[in-house]
Amino acid sequence: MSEEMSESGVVKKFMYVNRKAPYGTIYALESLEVVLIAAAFDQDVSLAFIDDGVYQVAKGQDTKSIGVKNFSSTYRALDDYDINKLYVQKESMEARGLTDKDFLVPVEIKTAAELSALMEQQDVLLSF
Amino acid sequence: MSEEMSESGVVKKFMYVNRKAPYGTIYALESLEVVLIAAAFDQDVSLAFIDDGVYQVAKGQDTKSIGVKNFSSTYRALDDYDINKLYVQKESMEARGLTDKDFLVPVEIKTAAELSALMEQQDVLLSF
Amino acid sequence: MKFGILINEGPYTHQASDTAFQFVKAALAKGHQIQRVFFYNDGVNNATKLTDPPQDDRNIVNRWSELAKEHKLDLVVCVAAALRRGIREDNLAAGFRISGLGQLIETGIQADRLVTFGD
Amino acid sequence: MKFGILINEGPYTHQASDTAFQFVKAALAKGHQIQRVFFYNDGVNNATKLTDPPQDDRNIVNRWSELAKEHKLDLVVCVAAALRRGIREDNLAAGFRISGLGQLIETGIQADRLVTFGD
Amino acid sequence: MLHIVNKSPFERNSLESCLKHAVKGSAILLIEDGIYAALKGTQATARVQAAMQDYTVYVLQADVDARGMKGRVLEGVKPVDYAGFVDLATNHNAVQSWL
Amino acid sequence: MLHIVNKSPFERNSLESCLKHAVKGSAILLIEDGIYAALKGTQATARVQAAMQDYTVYVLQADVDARGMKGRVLEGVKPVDYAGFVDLATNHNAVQSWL
Repeated sequence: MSEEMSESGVVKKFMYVNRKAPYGTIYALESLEVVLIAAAFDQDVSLAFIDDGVYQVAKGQDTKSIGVKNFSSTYRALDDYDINKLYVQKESMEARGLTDKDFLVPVEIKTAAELSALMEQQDVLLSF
Repeated sequence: MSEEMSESGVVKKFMYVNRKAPYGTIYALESLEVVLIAAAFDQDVSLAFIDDGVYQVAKGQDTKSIGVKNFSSTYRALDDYDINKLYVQKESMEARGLTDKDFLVPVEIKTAAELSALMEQQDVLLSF
Repeated sequence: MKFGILINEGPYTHQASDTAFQFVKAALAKGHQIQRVFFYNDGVNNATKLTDPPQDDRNIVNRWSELAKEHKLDLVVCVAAALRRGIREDNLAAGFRISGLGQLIETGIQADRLVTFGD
Repeated sequence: MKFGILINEGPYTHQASDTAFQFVKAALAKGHQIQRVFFYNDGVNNATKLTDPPQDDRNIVNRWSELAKEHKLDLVVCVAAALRRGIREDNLAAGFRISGLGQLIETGIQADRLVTFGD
Repeated sequence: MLHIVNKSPFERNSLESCLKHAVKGSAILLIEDGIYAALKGTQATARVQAAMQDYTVYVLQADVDARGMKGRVLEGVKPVDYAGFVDLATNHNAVQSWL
Repeated sequence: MLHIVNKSPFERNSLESCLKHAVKGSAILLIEDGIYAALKGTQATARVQAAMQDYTVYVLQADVDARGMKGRVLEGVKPVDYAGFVDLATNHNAVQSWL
């Protein structure tokens, strides 16, 4: 399959739009699972964290007491797969009293306008 | 079971709190299915329609084109089961541009404050 | 005190079943009774024995089955909601039973408190 | 034009699968191709053959199976999401197949448009 | 780009988020419970009317009818059927669902 | 009565609806994604602080910790564990979940 991709040489821009908080629902985790697979396909991948999605990459997550798997360290592994375009939406971050020091991975802070411009360039948008 | 109920003679106040629009999700339908069963138990049953829940009892629903079952006529059957305490929250109705003429069954319009007072008297609150 | 529990969402997708599980464990630890745990809406999906999550994650279905065995919990799956979603005796996990919505009303009547966990 | 379809919610509980179905039918009627329908998150629950809704309601699972047969649709259920929720070959409805997430990425690459239906 | 919103503006922030991120000239399609944003005389009406300066707003008529809201759709919001939905997805280079 | 809210105030209207319908003196417990309402320095903070004049607000600490929000909980919001959650349900005559 990936051979076919290489042969065809198609490289599309994929953006994963994450708007939901972690743990309350599974979307953050299952979105991340798609991203990890996407890494094998040599596409142009970026992740946008908007609204409550910014909480997905918040530092210090400790799920021991809720008895649910803590998957936040997986975001740190993304860089090993050359996935390093992680965008946090500025207004969403600020509305939640967060700053660029509060994230567990390096992220770029983008205003809504900047992120809109990036979204416009995408071929495929995946939102969970 | 209902014999046991009669013997014990327990009558509790059950309120069904409906806050979601119909068809987008199944909660309105499956809440109604509980209410129909509840009718057999000789309990004190009331239904509150709050927020988008007020849309559940809106007139003129026609689901032909979405290919989903139209269950709105079932609200009309409630009266046959002696379930006739249907409360529509006034502020929710007004925020949606609806009036007391827009409902498919007779409902009482209650302010948030009035409904709060009724809620306080309940033994069991079921929300879907 | 006798608690009735209503779970309206399926496993993994929403935290409802996880929170309910922790609540039930804590209530039992305090010596309370669990009159019944009723599974409704997508909650019926907590009862499939075919679930097989990744090794490093909790198995929500087994956890309920085990707690039910240990404490003789009555785990009831609504038959109408279950049929709509493909849960039957064929794929029902240990410790669960399928029954009618009357069991939910009965829980409302018999339990001192009904606590609902959903979306 | 080639459409890829992603369905992220289960049958009945959310309208996602219904809307996607109407979209796919309309696209086919216009002569478009459906490159693949991919079921993810609770969407995998659309693929259980054990579903048995009331007589007067639509059968969402059968509807997909029949449309797949008629138009040779490729209905793919994500294996990881399916195992988590108890969907396996044992209870898989006709016309669906279980495969990896790579099939979703492939759809993103090969289809001209990917349209997502969810909660 | 085609933006799709399927949630009520009274219940969730998805329409609001869409409006913050859709560039001028985009198309916005309201489906499922999203159709409640397309109606006259509600607390969301002014917001949507303002948005119509910058965007073309469509509504899936089937979902309007299902919910009994026929005849309440705001002037200027364009009704489409499922075939029209397909055309919208065809005529825009990408589709973003605000889930 | 004990009111339970499990959704983020930024995403849904459930906290707002709860605050409109809970009578003075009620207890409100924030769980799951509802805990984001209990935090300092957010756009929801003022609303919740005002509500604390009329209600006792509790937060499930396990859900705060899970989300990495330890140390951000507003002063005056009372943390509880699952046992404390059980006690709240025991000590109030009924429980309403704002789903």
